[in-house]
Amino acid sequence: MGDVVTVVTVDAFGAWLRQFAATIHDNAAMLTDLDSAIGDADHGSNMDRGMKAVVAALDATEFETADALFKKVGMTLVSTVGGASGPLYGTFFLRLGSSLQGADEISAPELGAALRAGVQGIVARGKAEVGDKTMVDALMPALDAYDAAVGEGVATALGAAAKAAAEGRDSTTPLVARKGRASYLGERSAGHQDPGATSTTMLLESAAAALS
Amino acid sequence: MGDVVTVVTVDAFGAWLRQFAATIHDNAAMLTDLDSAIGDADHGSNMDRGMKAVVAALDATEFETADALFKKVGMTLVSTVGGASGPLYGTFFLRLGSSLQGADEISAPELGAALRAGVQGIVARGKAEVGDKTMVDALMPALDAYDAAVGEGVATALGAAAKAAAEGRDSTTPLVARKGRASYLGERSAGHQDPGATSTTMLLESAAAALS
Amino acid sequence: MKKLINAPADVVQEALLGFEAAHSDRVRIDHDNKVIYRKDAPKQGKVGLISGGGSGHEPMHGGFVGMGMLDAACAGEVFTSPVPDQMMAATKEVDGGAGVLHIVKNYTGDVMNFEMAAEMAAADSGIEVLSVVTDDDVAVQDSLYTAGRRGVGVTVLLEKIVGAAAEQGRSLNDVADLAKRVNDLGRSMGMALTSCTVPAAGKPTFELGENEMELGIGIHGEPGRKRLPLASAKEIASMLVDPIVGDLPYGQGDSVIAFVNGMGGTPLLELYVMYNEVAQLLEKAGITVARSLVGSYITSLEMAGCSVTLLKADDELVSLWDAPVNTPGLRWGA
Amino acid sequence: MKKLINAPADVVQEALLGFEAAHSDRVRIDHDNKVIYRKDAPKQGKVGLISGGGSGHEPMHGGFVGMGMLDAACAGEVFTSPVPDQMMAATKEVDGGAGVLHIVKNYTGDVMNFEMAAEMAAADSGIEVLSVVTDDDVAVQDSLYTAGRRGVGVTVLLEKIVGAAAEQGRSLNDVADLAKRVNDLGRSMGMALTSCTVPAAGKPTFELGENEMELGIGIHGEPGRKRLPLASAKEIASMLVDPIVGDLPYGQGDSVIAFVNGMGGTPLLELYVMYNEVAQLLEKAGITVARSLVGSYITSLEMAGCSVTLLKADDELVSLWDAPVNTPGLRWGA
Ligand SMILES: Nc1ncnc2c1ncn2[C@@H]1O[C@H](COP(=O)(O)OP(=O)(O)O)[C@@H](O)[C@H]1O
Ligand SMILES: Nc1ncnc2c1ncn2[C@@H]1O[C@H](COP(=O)(O)OP(=O)(O)O)[C@@H](O)[C@H]1O
Ligand SMILES: [Mg+2]
Ligand SMILES: [Mg+2]
Ligand SMILES: [Mg+2]
Ligand SMILES: [Mg+2]
Repeated sequence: MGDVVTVVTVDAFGAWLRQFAATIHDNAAMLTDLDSAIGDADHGSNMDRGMKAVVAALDATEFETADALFKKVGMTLVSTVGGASGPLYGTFFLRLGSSLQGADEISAPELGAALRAGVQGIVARGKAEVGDKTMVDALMPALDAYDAAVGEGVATALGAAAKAAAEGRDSTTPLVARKGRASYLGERSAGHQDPGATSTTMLLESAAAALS
Repeated sequence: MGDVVTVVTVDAFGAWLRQFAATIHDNAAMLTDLDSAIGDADHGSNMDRGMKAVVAALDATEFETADALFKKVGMTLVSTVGGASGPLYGTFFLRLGSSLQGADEISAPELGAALRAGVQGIVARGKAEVGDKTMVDALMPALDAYDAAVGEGVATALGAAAKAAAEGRDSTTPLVARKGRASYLGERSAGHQDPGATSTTMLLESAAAALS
Repeated sequence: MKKLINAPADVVQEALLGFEAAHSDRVRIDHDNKVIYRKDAPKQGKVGLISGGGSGHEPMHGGFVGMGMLDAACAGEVFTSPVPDQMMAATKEVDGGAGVLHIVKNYTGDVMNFEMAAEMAAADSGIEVLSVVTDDDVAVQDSLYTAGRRGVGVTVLLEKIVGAAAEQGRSLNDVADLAKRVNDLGRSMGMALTSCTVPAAGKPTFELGENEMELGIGIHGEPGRKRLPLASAKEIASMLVDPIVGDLPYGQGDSVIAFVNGMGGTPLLELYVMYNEVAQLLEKAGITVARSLVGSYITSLEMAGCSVTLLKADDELVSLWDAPVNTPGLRWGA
Repeated sequence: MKKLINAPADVVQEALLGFEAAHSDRVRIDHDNKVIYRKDAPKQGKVGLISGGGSGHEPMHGGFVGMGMLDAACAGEVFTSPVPDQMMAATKEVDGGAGVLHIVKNYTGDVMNFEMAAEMAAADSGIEVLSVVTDDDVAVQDSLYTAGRRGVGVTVLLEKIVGAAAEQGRSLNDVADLAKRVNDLGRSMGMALTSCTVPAAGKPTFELGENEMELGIGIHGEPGRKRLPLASAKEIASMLVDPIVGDLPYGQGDSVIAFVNGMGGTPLLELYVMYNEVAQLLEKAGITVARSLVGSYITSLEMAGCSVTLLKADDELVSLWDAPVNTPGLRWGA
């Protein structure tokens, strides 16, 4: 058994983002396929373009604080992704950064609070509720699962969050979309997994893998 | 054995044209297919539109002389077909008419001379020679075969003409086109039967069938 | 994928280079920000008009930059809304002291990115920015709980009409009110005979059988509300016009600007066949066509299909429609 | 067959009805003869300009009827040249006492039908008729023993330029000489990514694999000179520009009107990508682009693909190009 990880460093966050970027790149075609069915066939290329820019930013700068790191990530995504996912992912990271302001080693509860702030940013921007068939369907349950396991350390809490996100992602399949582009399909949106919920699940899975 | 037909009446010419119209109609798709390979996919519909108009003209008027009949047919084709085949078929019938001016019962040699005048009209208008992969490749040998058999009466002469036309039509397949739309294909025109030679063969086959 | 392109990732950038080469008499381009500017922007004292959206809808929006229409258009990746940095840059560049109007099509991505840009512009520069969101697509049910209707064909007519008003020197509030009025008076509906292929995706967004069509599509190659058996131009015209006319509603005695739009892969010959049907339906309904527009102006890459837009038009709107315009995509009187 | 049409046999007639409904401010149509007239034809003292050809090439020719361009366009069936009766009727109708010029694309059918019309007009009415035959397609080898080169993209540029000259009141001989000069100075070449479907035929004229293209096509959906593996926009631009430049030839210091034309199913986005490549090739060759035209102006139904036309242009030609024109298909300065 590994150690219980209790604090996360800026470097570890960098590793998380690189891992997420790699996962997105490997799954870009799959994400775009999901978006073809109920959207406009660009979610994979949008996220891939954005995360490539994030990796370039990581390569170019040494970040001293989590705050500075996540603000840069958020701004980079806002500036390069576009579409719905650009402002949503961008806001998530900007809020994550604000929430971690000042801290350099982040505890499990601090990380939990930061993730919640990030997701609240997404909700404030996109006004989606659980059940609307969006990334919020993966993110909300993930927050709750994280909080329930927060006492067991970052690794366990993120593992629980990733598992809950995956379940939330799967739960989008039967839903009729009420937000985003899929809502234009009405009843025809049912039976397809939401691309944004799929990529946010990867975000949490990358975190669980990189921050343990 | 039937009688040797030695004279042709205006009514018989009408029957020829109706038979040709029916054959064209039944083979319109095939003619258009041939024109798809080396042209612009309209020879069948062009000829069908024209011959329908000819039949309508035949239905509307009682023609006293072959002259009047063929002039009307020629003008109708010129006015309704368009493309290359409109002026060519139109000229053919206009010249046929002029050549038969005054006559009401037409002998085998008179018909042969008229057909030759018609084909000369096509050559004058289109400037194609035998071997250019056009309707002229079917028509020229047909005239010669007709003349060779003219002593045996109209039916036999037309039968020989139709047979020669079919051979001429088949001879177009290996040729590289030098006239008409197929010439734009250069070497790629070889290996395809010419649509105009195919429809003119039907013209002579209809004549052989209707005028016997 | 059969397209006249080089690498899929370079399509937008290269198309902008080509656009600039072809139209440098009327536009200039900031290639870093992918913004097309009217050559003489900013016009002092004139409200600046900015629009933008994903690429793949050409001539919209870049083709509508010029005298009497837009001051700037921000080009996103194919079918992906542009990012706030682009609208920010454009807002600063076109402001001639009279404020800037953002013309935004109602898609979640477009709305959020323009919103962020407006927030940033307000914080950053103090330029007065108002926004109008177009949402004219009757294929989508409007509701407080959903993303609402899409912005489609009316956007083209709005950019022309509002562009003329801005050119006359009207105030930002006036121009924004007019824009909302135009949006409220317009309705659209579209259909597709084929899907289209996003260059980066490399294959058609959806598959459609040889005897099928999609009704109620948008402009991003997405499937529509319903898949139906292929129908005649006459039937399709009814399927598009009836829901539009019933929605606003339009009726006996109304006067409209009628717009039959091609989706990108449909030739003009067919659009005129469609317009013939649409004109007959309107005549039967007692609706007068004051002006018409037939052509491919708001497209979905190479999708085959069409949309119909009707805009209820009083004398003011018609005279603004008739005012001179000089853009690569729409030009008259100049 | 996926098309926005009713019965295939009615396509041309219905499209003309739609065209008339959309453009009755500028044109009128003789539906019996399928001739589109400039609304104010005949113009006394002006040479009458007539063109025509098969339908399926829209906006050519009907879309080019109006002030500064054609006086009449005769519409044939799809891809089938019109018949002499149409040109006869048009010739009589547009003659304003200064004679009539027939603008004919070099296809056997078009040439023969226009020839018959000119013969009939001479015999019948004594109207002075001259003809110019366009034959600018370098894909086809010119020879005394063949049908010669096809008339393609130059026809559009010629109708604009010669239309401006006629509008200035030049004589029939002058206008005809100018037309011949324009034809002699222009060259074109085209390619297709897909075939097209003639409505009456109901299926694609030729089959093309997913990784193939046709080089050296005309505008009637016919296959080209060569079938090649799919290539990039950059490579395709060279395949089109090099034979054109080598043929006339065009060289260092020459000034041209450059025209990148879509075949009907290719969206504007791709045409701008192509124009970017073409502009770069011309720059490398030291050829200056005096004016450009990018869009689908001479089409082959819904075929995807493009053609490039270059016209060597001196000051006179450029100023005639710039002169006002007001047609449904091309409009500026009016
Ligand atoms: N209002 C919203 N709130 C939260 N998430 C949303 C909202 N609208 C869309 N999304 C998410 O964005 C995803 C689509 O992203 P993307 O394809 O990149 O953008 P676009 O829809 O603009 O093409 C959807 O799958 C969904 O999860
Ligand atoms: N110059 C010519 N002389 C004789 N026949 C010709 C000539 N040009 C074309 N044709 C004939 O016309 C036929 C094509 O007719 P059609 O398809 O109706 O006209 P188009 O080529 O104008 O579409 C060819 O198959 C050929 O036989
Ligand atoms: Mg998307
Ligand atoms: Mg043909
Ligand atoms: Mg998108
Ligand atoms: Mg033809």
